[in-house]
Amino acid sequence: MTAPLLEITSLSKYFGGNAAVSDVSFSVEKQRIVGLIGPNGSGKTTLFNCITGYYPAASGRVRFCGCDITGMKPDRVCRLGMVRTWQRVKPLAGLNVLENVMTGAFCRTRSASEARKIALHRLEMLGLDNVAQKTAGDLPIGLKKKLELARALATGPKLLLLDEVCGGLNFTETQELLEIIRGIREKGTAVVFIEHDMKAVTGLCDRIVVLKSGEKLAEGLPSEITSNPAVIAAYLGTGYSHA
Amino acid sequence: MLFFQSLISGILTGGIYALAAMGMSLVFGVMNISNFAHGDLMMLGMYMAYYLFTLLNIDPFLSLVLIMPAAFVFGYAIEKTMINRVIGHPSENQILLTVGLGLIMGNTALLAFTSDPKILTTSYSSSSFNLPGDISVSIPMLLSFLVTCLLTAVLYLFLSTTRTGMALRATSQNREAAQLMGIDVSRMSAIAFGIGTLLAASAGALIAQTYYIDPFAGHTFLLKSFTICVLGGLGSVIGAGVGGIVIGVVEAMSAAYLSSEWKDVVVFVLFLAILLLRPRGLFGRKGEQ
Amino acid sequence: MKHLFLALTAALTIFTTLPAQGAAPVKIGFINSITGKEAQIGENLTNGATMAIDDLKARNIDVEMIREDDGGDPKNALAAYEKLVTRDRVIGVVGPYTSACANVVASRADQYQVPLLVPAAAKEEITMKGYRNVFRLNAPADVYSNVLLKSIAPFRPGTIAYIYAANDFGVSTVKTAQVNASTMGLKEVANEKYQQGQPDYRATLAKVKAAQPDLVFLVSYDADAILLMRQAKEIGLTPKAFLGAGAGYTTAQFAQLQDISSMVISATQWTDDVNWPGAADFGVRYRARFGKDPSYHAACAYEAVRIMALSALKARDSKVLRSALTAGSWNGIMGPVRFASYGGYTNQNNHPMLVQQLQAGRYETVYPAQFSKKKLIYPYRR
Amino acid sequence: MTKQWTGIATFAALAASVPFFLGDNPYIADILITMLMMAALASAWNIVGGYAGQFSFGHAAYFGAGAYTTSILLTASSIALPLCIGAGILAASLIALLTGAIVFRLRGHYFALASIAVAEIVRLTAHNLEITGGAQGLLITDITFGNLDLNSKEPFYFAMLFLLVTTLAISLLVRHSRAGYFLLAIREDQDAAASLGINLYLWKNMALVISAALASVAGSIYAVYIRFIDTSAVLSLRLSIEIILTTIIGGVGTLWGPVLGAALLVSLAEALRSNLAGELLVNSGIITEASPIESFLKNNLAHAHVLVYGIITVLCILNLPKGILGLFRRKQRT
Repeated sequence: MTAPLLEITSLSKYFGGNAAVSDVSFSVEKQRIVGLIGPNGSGKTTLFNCITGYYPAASGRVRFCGCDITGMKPDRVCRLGMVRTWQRVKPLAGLNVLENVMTGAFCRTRSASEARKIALHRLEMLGLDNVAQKTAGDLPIGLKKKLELARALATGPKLLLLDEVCGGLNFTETQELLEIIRGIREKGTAVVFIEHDMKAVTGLCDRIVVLKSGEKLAEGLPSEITSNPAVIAAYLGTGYSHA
Repeated sequence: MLFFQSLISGILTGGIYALAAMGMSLVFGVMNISNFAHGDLMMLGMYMAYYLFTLLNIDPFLSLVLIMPAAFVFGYAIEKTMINRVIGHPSENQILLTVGLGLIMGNTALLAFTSDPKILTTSYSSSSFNLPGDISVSIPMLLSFLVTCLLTAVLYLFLSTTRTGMALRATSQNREAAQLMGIDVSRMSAIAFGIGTLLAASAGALIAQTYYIDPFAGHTFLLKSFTICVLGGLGSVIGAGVGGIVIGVVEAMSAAYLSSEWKDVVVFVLFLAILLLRPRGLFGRKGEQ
Repeated sequence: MKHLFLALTAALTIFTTLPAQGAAPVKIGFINSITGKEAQIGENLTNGATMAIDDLKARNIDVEMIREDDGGDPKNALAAYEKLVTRDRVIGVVGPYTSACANVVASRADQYQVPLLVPAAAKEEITMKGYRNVFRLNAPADVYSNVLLKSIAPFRPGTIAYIYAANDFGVSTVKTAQVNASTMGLKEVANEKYQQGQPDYRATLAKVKAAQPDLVFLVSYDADAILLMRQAKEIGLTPKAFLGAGAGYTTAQFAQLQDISSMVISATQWTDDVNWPGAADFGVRYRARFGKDPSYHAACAYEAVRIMALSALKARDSKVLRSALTAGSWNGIMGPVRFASYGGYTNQNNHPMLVQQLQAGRYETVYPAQFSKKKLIYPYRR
Repeated sequence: MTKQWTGIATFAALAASVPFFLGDNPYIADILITMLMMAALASAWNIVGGYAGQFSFGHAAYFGAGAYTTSILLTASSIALPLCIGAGILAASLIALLTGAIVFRLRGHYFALASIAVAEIVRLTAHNLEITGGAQGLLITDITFGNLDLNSKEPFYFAMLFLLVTTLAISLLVRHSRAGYFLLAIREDQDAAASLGINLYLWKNMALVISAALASVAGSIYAVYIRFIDTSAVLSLRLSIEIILTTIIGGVGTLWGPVLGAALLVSLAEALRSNLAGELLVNSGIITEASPIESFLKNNLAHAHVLVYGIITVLCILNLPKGILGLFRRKQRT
């Protein structure tokens, strides 16, 4: 069909001589869910940071929606339609939940009433409408994660990058959130997410990319990945049975 | 001759700057606090040296032995009672707290000692010797410089060999990790502030011999110390040492070859340039944030 | 806590609006820099003013003096003046000390028609704007350089270098000095303006030394003067004369440091060895009371407060007071005082400034001849 | 929000009626003008410091830019006063953009220190140049504007009031618009803000320029009011810090905090400066004029007023980090 939504080519990033991400390439098609897995320190979050412009990449290119966004500032990346969430949640702690989400919505509209409408809609979608007036900093972690997602969605993204959005959540919360992510995809947004919980990844993803020590170890359908001996050796062996 | 004269006096003056800045840098590293009361702490050292000399006839270099422990206790107490309450607060609140403490110290000194400048005159205050080429070297400045070098060496050894020193460095590198390793970081903060005060007061006592003493005399050194800390890398004690001398020389050279009135501007421009081009400073590890 | 703050706010609002009480005798105001960066000189003025009021009390002359602090900030000086004239209803005001503050207050004096007597601020323009209610006791900045260069002119120096603080007084004084020097045919070989409070002036001094001037003209405040001369000695800067304009070169502390201060020539508004009535006695009593030597600021404040108090006592009204000041003449520790209009000045006391030289650790008046006992020593030898 | 608009309107109406009750009382008028000025400055600072969380320690530079531009133009030419004030706004905005280009790359302590450095460069430059009057300062005489009596207090009272109300209105508009959300997001978390498509650099600079422009108007009015400026009066670090303290003590990031802070600090400073506090004690009969307490206060209170200021600062930071308004609000977060 057409060019992929996100295309990463030979991306590398070094910290003081150590390769955090090394020569990683993969792409994300429209309306797909791609899982990014790998052991701790394998460079997943660093890769996110490079894609979204928080770190300058040492080499390689990132293309999004057909344009080269390598080295572009995070805010422009977001306005182009790619938005991320944070592994360590970053709520705008002093603002209330509604204001948090409205801030995201202002990415798409100048009008405060319009932003409010979008925000309320997103809150409803994530079941946060009953805490709309609560101060974001006071929420429990589960709700903070949801808020993070609602805020990102309010920017109207074409591609959502989720960094361990289920981390710290219990089983029911996780299921609930995964359901929401599925719903997001239905509405036309592609998703890349970093996750430790392997069951979630295999159940939800169209494709999976595995990183190890900054390098791409494998890529493929969930079934291919779970049966890939290299992946099992590096990661799944413990992770899969553990989860 | 002008060049070498400026170089020598720049280096000697820079030594004092360095001592003042080292204390500030240590406090910054361990506590992540910009101490705006640092100049006022220097001022306390100046008055201590002055009164120990005029009332008890103790030579200012000897009086360091008394000033240093007193300053340490004072700094430790201030940290324990006030500053530790704002650790982890926004940096602005910390800055304003130290500004407030500075106002209190300076104006208390104003009430106690009046604003009359005091001049500490020892038998060797105006003595100097000449190097070949008619370059004059002030004897008290040279002695102060040597004491500064000695204090720097002691501080360096303390930080790199003793238990407490290493704990301080660990706290400076990563407060959370240090805490996890079982280091009492709140005690480290108090110790760091104590040592910072000790160094500030020592710098005050040393400079008192070639400078003048009034309740706000320390303020001259406040912004300079910040500049030096940034130049050397906020938190790096050795960086502050080198930075002090660099700033001393830059000042002397701009006074000699540019103009005395613009030399402060040169220093501030240098300061901004470092912030922009190399925010880590010459020796810093922390950087950016 | 809440209530405390409400109460505090209410209290503040109330007492800033409360009228002052009582119908005391005659009230005059005194605006001075008690705090702030000029506080150290301000203290001398405070002492002088206090002595003046006490001296009058001893003669059973009771004048109430209301003190105001301006902290060296023109905004505060204006507030102080307006408080004095509208709330405290003083009929005359002495002060403020700094030129900046005096400038601002002077520009309002005609509006409120309450005479202002400036005791020690040096900037020329204060009495050059034709204000009818502004009087000045001390000689303005141009006289400092004028009298210094006049005293040295007979020795025919050839070159001059300037080293001066980058403040109002320093810049004004050097500007007029440059004019005076060029009419004398002196060649300028160095011009170094410095920011105050630096610990090290050696580079600046070395530069001046390299220019080999006959005269080094200095303008500095107390502490800088000592640092500069100390470092000049180390560097070996030896011109034929050091000329110090005012402030830092006329202090007792400076005189005590003989090894660096000997032979320095300076201009001053006042000394205690001058033959003006009561000058010597003032010096003795000042030393006894405050434990230090009187500076010319103290003498200026003393005489200004004395003149203002005596005139106010007779006048009892601002308008009468203005005429009394314009018409009157006095002779006290500052010599003969008369507020006249001359050379662009209005109500300016044509105060003769003195040139003194430190000889054997003492300030000796050496110029003008009619006030002096000693001769100026030139050239300078260490 | 409507409530706050009503608040501003009520405040404006009340404050505008004060001169009619006050009658001819230049001293009180002077204090009120200072209060309005500090309130306007603190509110202007609050836009960049309180909303965007960028604690500029160099706001004196913008105040001074206004004061100097207006003074220089007024003394050197016959340009009408409003144009001079406009030029002041322009000058301050330019300095703000230049400052922003440097300091907004930095965060936290580095930002604070850099903002001081820029302001010090501005101060030293004004101190060394000829056109600014250098160390001698600038005296402005013979200014006219229409048939206003510039010797009286009213024009300045209303000018400062107008500026304050404008600043409050702009603050309120900004706060509840897209810009306000963006600034608050930047204050709370810069990385999160960027991830939501907020151009940090653009919005911080916008906040700074608005804030600087308003501060410069305060400076221009100050210059015409006092008629004398020099670097220590309008460009000092002390002024920058006073602006911040006023906001912090009142309540940073709130609409009325800066106004409350200014009312409190200005009256406190004046009461201490002029020993009104001691006088009050005498008048209320608590102590007598001859008592040692009064003579101690008389001799030392003026000395001590900066000291008291310092003590209040320390107490406030330690006990009321959210300012006095914070006391009156329900606790919003832990």
